[in-house]
Parts: sequence; structure tokens; C-alpha cells
Amino acid sequence: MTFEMGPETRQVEAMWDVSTYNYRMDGTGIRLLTEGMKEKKLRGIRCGECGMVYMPGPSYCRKCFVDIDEVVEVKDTGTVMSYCVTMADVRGNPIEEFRISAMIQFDGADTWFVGTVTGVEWQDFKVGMRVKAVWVDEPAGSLSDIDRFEVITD
Amino acid sequence: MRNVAIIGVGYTPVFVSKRKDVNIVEMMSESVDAAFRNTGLTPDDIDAVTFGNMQTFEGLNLPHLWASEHIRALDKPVLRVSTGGTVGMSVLQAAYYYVASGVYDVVMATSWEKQSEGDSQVGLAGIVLPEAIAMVQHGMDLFGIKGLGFGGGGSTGAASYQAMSYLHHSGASPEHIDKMAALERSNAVLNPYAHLRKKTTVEDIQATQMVAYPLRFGHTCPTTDGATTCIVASEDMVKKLTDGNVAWITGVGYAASDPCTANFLEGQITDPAEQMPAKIAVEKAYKQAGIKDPCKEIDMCELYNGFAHQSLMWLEKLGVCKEGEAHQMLDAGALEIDGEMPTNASGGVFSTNAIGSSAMNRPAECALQIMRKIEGEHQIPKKIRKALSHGWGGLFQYVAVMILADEPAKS
Amino acid sequence: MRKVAIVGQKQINAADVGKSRERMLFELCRDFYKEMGITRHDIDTFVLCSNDFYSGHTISNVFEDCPVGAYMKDETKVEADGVMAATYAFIRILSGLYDTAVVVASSQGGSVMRPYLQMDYSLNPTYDRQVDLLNEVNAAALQARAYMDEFGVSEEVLDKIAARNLRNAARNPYAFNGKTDVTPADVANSDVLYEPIKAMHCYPFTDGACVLLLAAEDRAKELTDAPVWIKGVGDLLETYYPERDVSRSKSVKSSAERAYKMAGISDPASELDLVEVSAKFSYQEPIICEALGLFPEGSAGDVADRGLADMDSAMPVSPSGGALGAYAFCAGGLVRIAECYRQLTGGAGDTQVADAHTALAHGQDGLFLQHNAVMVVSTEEG
Amino acid sequence: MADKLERVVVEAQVPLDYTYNYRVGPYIERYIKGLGDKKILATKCPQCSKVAVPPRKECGVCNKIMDEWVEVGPEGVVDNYTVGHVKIEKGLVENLESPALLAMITLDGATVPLLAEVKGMAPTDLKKGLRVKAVFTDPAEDSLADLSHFEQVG
Repeated sequence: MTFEMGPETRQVEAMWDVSTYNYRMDGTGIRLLTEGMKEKKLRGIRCGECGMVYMPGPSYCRKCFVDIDEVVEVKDTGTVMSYCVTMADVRGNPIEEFRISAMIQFDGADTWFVGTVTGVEWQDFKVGMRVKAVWVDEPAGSLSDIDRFEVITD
Repeated sequence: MRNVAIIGVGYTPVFVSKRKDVNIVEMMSESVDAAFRNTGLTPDDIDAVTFGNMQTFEGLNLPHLWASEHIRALDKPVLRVSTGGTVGMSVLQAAYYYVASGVYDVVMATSWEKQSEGDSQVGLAGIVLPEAIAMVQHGMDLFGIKGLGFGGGGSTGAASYQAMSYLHHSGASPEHIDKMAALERSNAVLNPYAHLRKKTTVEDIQATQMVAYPLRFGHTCPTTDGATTCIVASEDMVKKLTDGNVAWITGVGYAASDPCTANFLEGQITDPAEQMPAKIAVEKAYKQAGIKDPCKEIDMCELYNGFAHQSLMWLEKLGVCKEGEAHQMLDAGALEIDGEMPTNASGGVFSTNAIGSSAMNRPAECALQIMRKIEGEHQIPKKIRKALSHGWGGLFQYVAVMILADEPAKS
Repeated sequence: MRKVAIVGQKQINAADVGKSRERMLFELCRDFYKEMGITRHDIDTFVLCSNDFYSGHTISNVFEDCPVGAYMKDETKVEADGVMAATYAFIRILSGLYDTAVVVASSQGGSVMRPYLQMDYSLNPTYDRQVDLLNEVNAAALQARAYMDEFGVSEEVLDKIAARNLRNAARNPYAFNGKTDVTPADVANSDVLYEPIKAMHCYPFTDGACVLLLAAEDRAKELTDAPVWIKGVGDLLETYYPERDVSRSKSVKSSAERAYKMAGISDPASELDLVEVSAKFSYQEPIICEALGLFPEGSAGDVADRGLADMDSAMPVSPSGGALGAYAFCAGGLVRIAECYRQLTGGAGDTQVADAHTALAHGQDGLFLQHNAVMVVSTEEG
Repeated sequence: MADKLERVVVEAQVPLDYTYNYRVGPYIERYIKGLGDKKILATKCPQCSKVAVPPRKECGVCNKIMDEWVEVGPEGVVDNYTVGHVKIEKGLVENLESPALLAMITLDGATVPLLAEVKGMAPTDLKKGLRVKAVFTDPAEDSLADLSHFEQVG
């Protein structure tokens, strides 16, 4: 290739100011979930047609295209669908303590959530393992009311 | 339905991390002018233009307005399509429909990205930031250390869940990802339009930092400045304007699923390695192209692989081999340029990622391979009759496919 | 070439819909499919029309696919005016690969984003955004002045055009900015922004969404007794730079010529029964209509005085109230087509034009009417 | 648990503005350097003789590269104008204390008008055909702001 880039030209700045947006989102499912977490309960929404349980949920079923509003309880145990082990920070520098983040399908739900798993060596962690939520002592109705997950060993 | 062919391709002279010498529209004009040079056409031959990029990556709303004369689209019909990572192919598919419909005869499709003008991480985060903020309002730890919701690993993290699920279901090992990465980086060395062009061994890949196991830094794509233009024409115009050495578009497909990752508020229902839309889209394209046994009939693939494990995954999801066989093909050397199923001979998105044009470079490379007009050393030695190109995007939810062939589909 | 028809429409426009866009789109499409007697599985391809800057999200359609029913379906997104999206959906059906298509356009310019700011982002970032002089309203002022100076049209004419549109909008349940009995004097007394543009000359900030169902001939006849056929389309992009004569619109003229040729229309003024145009500022209406060949160049004063564009005239212009009644960007142009559909199927209620068979819808993007698109629709299958 | 679910809208603001750094390219680069010497540079189409200011590369009408550089102005004629009673800041309309004059000016030797501010005259005096002269920032700042505004000639 004989192409040579021309001389460097100056840079000028411009903004995209996203602080000017008043974003609005469907909060039905997340409100239901976090309200329940005050009582250490996980709640999802079930589609009356296909039976799919969303947690948190949209207010309609993606597949059946109908409104959904049947509240169901979801267990705080689940199965690992996939996971990753964080070994570097956002800038790519290695970190001391590796962290396992797992995609967990909760028992009684068809959706998955990501959570941190502790108490297991990362080399021993596998897809398909069973995990259980470890709750904080005084839940406040927040997604952080579940502190972490641990592997169910029995 | 009319037969439609890609009659020529134009790239910017280089795909690099920073084009400091030109502004956005000047860069776009380079690929457009290259397409005219390569086809011998002039802007007067073009009936309509389709156009696309990821506009928040450059912070520029409706950039086709500013670009009109720079991309030789002045006083022409112009359609702006924008679909995320798939946009390059969405733009080319739009050009295909324009001609197939009979409304236009010769259409130019152009796509680009000048990622150095913005921050790609910001551009990507911009997909879900409001949703993430809403989740933080509900107690989600944005650093993913505690609680329910957000995972580790940043943008590589989301892909690493997909990689792990893929490895689990396919039986491939992390070393296969290293091997695929080294193969594609080595292919890129041969391609003058590739961005990362450094001879790379499996050991080189394995020496890079593990970011989010199973993905290393060496498994991720670069950010690139570049633009690509394709000119498509109807069968009549192929006869009139060319020597007949063109690549026919014989099948197209596109499908959307739900956002498979970071869909915080709506509930995530899909395993990101499942990729049902790939099966839906490709099935339609194969049917249109009259392909019954893709494993045998497809001669080469250009797949959209932002991360190295994806080439293997897509081969299976797109039916080019059976589930779980891609890594065996890799081990057998079938995916190399002179192998049975050359895959990403160009080096793939994994070596060159000007996002807007990434999904157009795939069919463009297939077309050039079919026409045997590859510049550089990555021309596949065997004759290519049918090629599969693929684009991927959104929140892991969009799949676009296009099948190219050395002769038009029989009606 | 196949025949393609519009077989249904639904729209929502408000200053503030009070809903998330997901919910706004879902409710609109849920009710629409029910009314049409179809499910989402009856739709072959979905053409969305929205914009990353208007929604404030990178890849704005990521969260819009599921609410419109496109889960595991063929889908794409046009980032331009809704008329462009409808044109693309029409072309997709013409290709023979699809028999039915849904077009859904939306934006929340009333409650979520600031329309004038988003238009600033469309300016050349290496010059216009740096010198920071141009915006959507002063661009409108400059173009309005150019038209007025070229043809000797007075400011009062712009007031009359605005008043007519606002009165029309008051009779349209889908427009929210209508003003019954508003007079040109009321418009003249509204705040001056950039001379000669006054507040009541401008489109209202709008939350809105519009959905159309398109179908190829056989499917169209199964789906409705009253299909509205798409007869012609055309669009054109002009130069961004201020070197063109903005007192006329070359791109509207050329777009219309393409569409008329396709539709077999030789005398638009007599063959069209009404037009719905996206005049975001009142001065744009005569420029557009003159380029469409409906009125002589520079005749805005005469048209206003003689009521030639009124709802009961021979050439009603935007009986819905047009963009001054509601204009939700991407949805803005699609609503124009939807309004033509309502007219041609006799469902336009208090805005109904008598004996309407053939109509034209217009959409635009950019400053100074840079990018225009038109679609000609008719009840005559032909 | 089968209560009808309340549909919840959550609102969020994202307190960020994203910064972009645009390369101006060789044409605007040379234009800015010219302004520093109090010269307004333009490019000319070899075919239709269009003289574009600010300069640019492509003539879309002729599909030619505009590679001839010419100096235009500093005087020119008002082609079109508007008197602004408001300004628009971040998309919001704000009233101005005193009106701002904005004009499209065709500089001597140019064929494409330039949008610029006009200062130092009464709004009612601003007319089509008025001759105006460029005022440069002194000392130059090496930016587009070096062409400060225009004033009436004489």
C-alpha cells in the first residue's frame, strides 16, 4: 500500500448532553421486585397465556404480546447458566482478588439475573451449579438486599 | 423479484485507529470515490443511496444531511438506516430491496465509523445508561460487586458470559478461542484493509491479560476509523455496466430477539449464546438462495466477531457445521484460508472494527472473493461459488445474513 | 410490479403521553393489531422509525422491538422521517420477499427530549456547531424571509396559514395543539422569536407514535374492504450548504415528480383530492405546496385570501392541522400518511374532506427543507 | 397475590455530557490559519466556478474536487437576515434583552453565503443589499472565532 495519511489537523470539541433528557421507563417489574425484597422475597410476573415468569418484568409478554399482571413468588435459589471471572479492572490492569459473576436462572423464573458468587475457587466453578442467595440482615427494599450468592453443596 | 448483484466495493485506503488528517465527510468520500474508481461508474449512474453508521459514536444526528455532496448523494434519494452493529449489512440489504423491488436499478450503499472522534465505551454504555441509572435507583451496585443486577467485566464481561455458555454447550476449550484469535490476526496480516496487522501466534494471544475469564484482552476487537461502499445493480444493469464478473445476492435474512444482556428493567429471558435470531435469519436466507445443505454448499464465511469465540459460535448457529463441531474444524485446519471452510480470511471484525462498516465489510469481502478481486494476499485459492456473510448487533439481539454467489439464483 | 396497500393506521399524539416509550408503543400496537384482527405473527417485517438522539439511547430500537411485537421477527430501523420508513416498507413488500409490513414511528419530543437541541446535533460539527449561530428556528426565519422577499409575500400570510392549521387541528382528535376560532391576529400577537417567525408559527413539542399496516394485494383484500393503495413514492436529499435557493424546494419538486410519474399523475392540482404536508413552520406550507405543483409559485397570499387550501376547498392542505397540530418528529411524517388513509377511507370525522380518492403525504428532515419525501396514495386500485 | 399490578413509570436523569473531538480536516484547518492572518479563504470548483466559504472539498453538482484556493471578502453584501429576539440554549428558548442580528453574507469573490452575526447597528437598519465588512479578533486566537462578526461599511 502506498497510501500515506496527510498532515494531522486540529481537533475541535462538541458535546452530546444527555443530562437534558427526562428518561422514562417501565418500572412495574422492578418496583414489584424491590418491594418484595424488603421481606426477603423475590417476586416476578407471570404471563397468563404462555406461563413465562419474568423477574423483573415488562408489563407485557414479549412472546404472547398481551398485558401481564399475575404476581408470582420466585425462589432465591437458582442454576448457573453461565459466568465470567473478572481478572482485570476497567482499564485492563490485573486485579488481586478474582471475582465470579454468574448468570443465574432463579427457580420459578424464566429470566436470569447476574450476581456475585463467593466461597468457591474460580477454577472449581462450573455452568450448571446450584447457588443460593445470601441476604443482608436488614433488607431495605433494594437490589443490594441480596449481598451475594453461595454454591449449594449438598 | 429481480436479481441483484454487488458490482463493486470501495474501502477507505486504510482502516486505522485514528484518521487525524481528514474530517468525517472527507473520510467517507474516500470510500465512495474508491467504489466509483473500482467500477468505472460515475455518480450520475447512481439512482439512490443508502447510508448508515452508529450516530452516537460520533455525536452527530442525521449525518447524511451534512454528507450529501461529499458522498456524491446530492439531489438523490437517500435512505438512512441505523440498527447498531448490524447497520452495515442493514444498509446493504436496503440497497438490495431497493433494486429487487424494481424501483431503482443502481444503488450505492455506504457505511462508516470514525471511532476516534468519540469514546466507544461511552457510545456503547449509551445503549443502557438510563436503564442502569433506574436500576441504581433501586439499589443495584453499578460496580457489580454486590447484590443483584449488574455483572462484572464491562463490555467484555457481557461477551464473556456468552463465551462461557458457548464453551459449555459446544465442548470447546478456552484454548480454541486463543487459536481462533491467532488464526484471524494472522489472516489480517495479509489484508491491506485490516487494522491490526501483526503476525500473531497462539502464544502471543495467551500472553495477553485475562480480562473476564474466559476472555482475554487478545480476544477483543479494536476500534477503527474507516468507511466502506458497495454498489449494487439489477441484472439488466449488470449486463450494461460490467463485464459480468459480479457477486449475486441470492439470499437475505434478518431477525431480532429481545436484548439478551443488560436488559435490566424488562427481565432477560435469553441465553446470549443461544442466538435464535441467527437460526431464523439464516434459514430464511438459505431458503431464498435455494441452499439445502449449507455444510456442503457454502464455500466460505465472513462472520461478525467482535470477540474471538464468536467465529466458532456463529459457524454452528448459522448451520455451516453441526453444533459442537466448529472447534474440531478449527483443529483440522478447515477454517484457514486454504482450508475447506475459510472463515474470516479478511481477519474479521476482530481485526478491524469501524463499527458502522463492520457488517458491510463482511458481504463486501465475500463479493471480492467471488470476483477474485481481493487486494492483498488473502484471496482464497479455491473457486468460491457460494459465500455466507453475517452481521450482529444491538444488545446481542440482532442478526443479519446475506448469501452471495457467483451466479444469480434460478427463479 | 406488485400492488401494495395501506390497510390500517393508529396514532397517538400529546404534549405528554405520561408513559414510557415501551408502554406507549406496546399499547398502541396491542390495540392496533386487535382492531386489525391480526396477531404479531401475521406481520412479515417490522420497519421501525426512531432516532438515537431523539430517544437519548444509542441504538434506539433496542428496546422498541419487543413492544411492537418484533420479538424473533424480521426487523429494521430507519433513522429519518416516517415517510421514508413507510417508503422502505413499501419497497420491501414490492421486492416480493414480504407480504405484510408494519411501520412504527415514534418520538417523545414533548416529555423526554428537547427538539431544538436535537436539531443542533445534526449540524456540521467542524464548523456550524463550533461557530454556534445556526439553530432550527433562525434557519426557519431565514428561509421564511427568502420566500417572502422572492415573491412579495407579507407576514400576515404566514399568520393566516398558521391560524387555518390550528383551527383544523382543533377538529382532529389526534392533534392536541388545535385552537378553535383562533384568528390570524392571535397568531400575529404571539411572541416573536426570530423575525418573521412567531411562536404560533412553530410546531408544538410532541410525544407521539404512529403505526401503519401495509400489505400486498391479496393480503390487503383479506385484511380490509377499503385498502388505500400506495401509488407512488419519491424522496430527495439536497445540499446541506446555504448555496441553494431556499425560496423554492427543488427536492420537494423532484420527489413529487418521481411519485407522480410512478402514480401516473400528470396534473396533480386536479388529480389530488387533498395533501397532508409536514410544514413544521407555517411558511413551509406554501413552499412545499408550490413545489408539489398545487399552486403557482409565490401565490401564498392569494391562496390564503381566497381560502384555496381550506378544508372545503378544491385542494385541502393538511385538513388534520398538519405539523402545527402535533409533530412527534419520526412519527410526524408517518402521521401525514395515516391522515391521508383516514381521509380516503372516510374515517376522518370532523376533518373529513368530501369525495376524497387520491392524496399525497409529505415528510421532511433537516434545516431549510433539506431532505423531503412524498407518498401518493389512492383508493383506486388501477 | 393476584392483585392487579399498578403500571409504574420510573424517571431517570443521566448527569453526563459526552465529549466528542472532531478532526476538522485540511480545508477548515487552512481556513482557520487564514483567519489568523485576517484573510478569508475559500475553495473554487474548477467546473462551475462555485466559490465556497468556509472551504470544502467536494462540489456535489459537478462531482469535482474544489482544489483551487482563493481569498474572498473581507467585505460583502447582506443576502438575507433575521433579527433574533430570543436565543436558544441547550434547546430552550430564552428571551434576549436586546435583539441579535444574524445575516447571510455573500463575501466579495464568493458565491456561497456565510452565516454571521452583525453588530453595531440598529435592527431596523439591517436590510438586504447592505454592504458589511468582517471584523477579526485581535489578537488572533487561532480558532474559528477569529472571524468575530460583521459591521456596516462606512
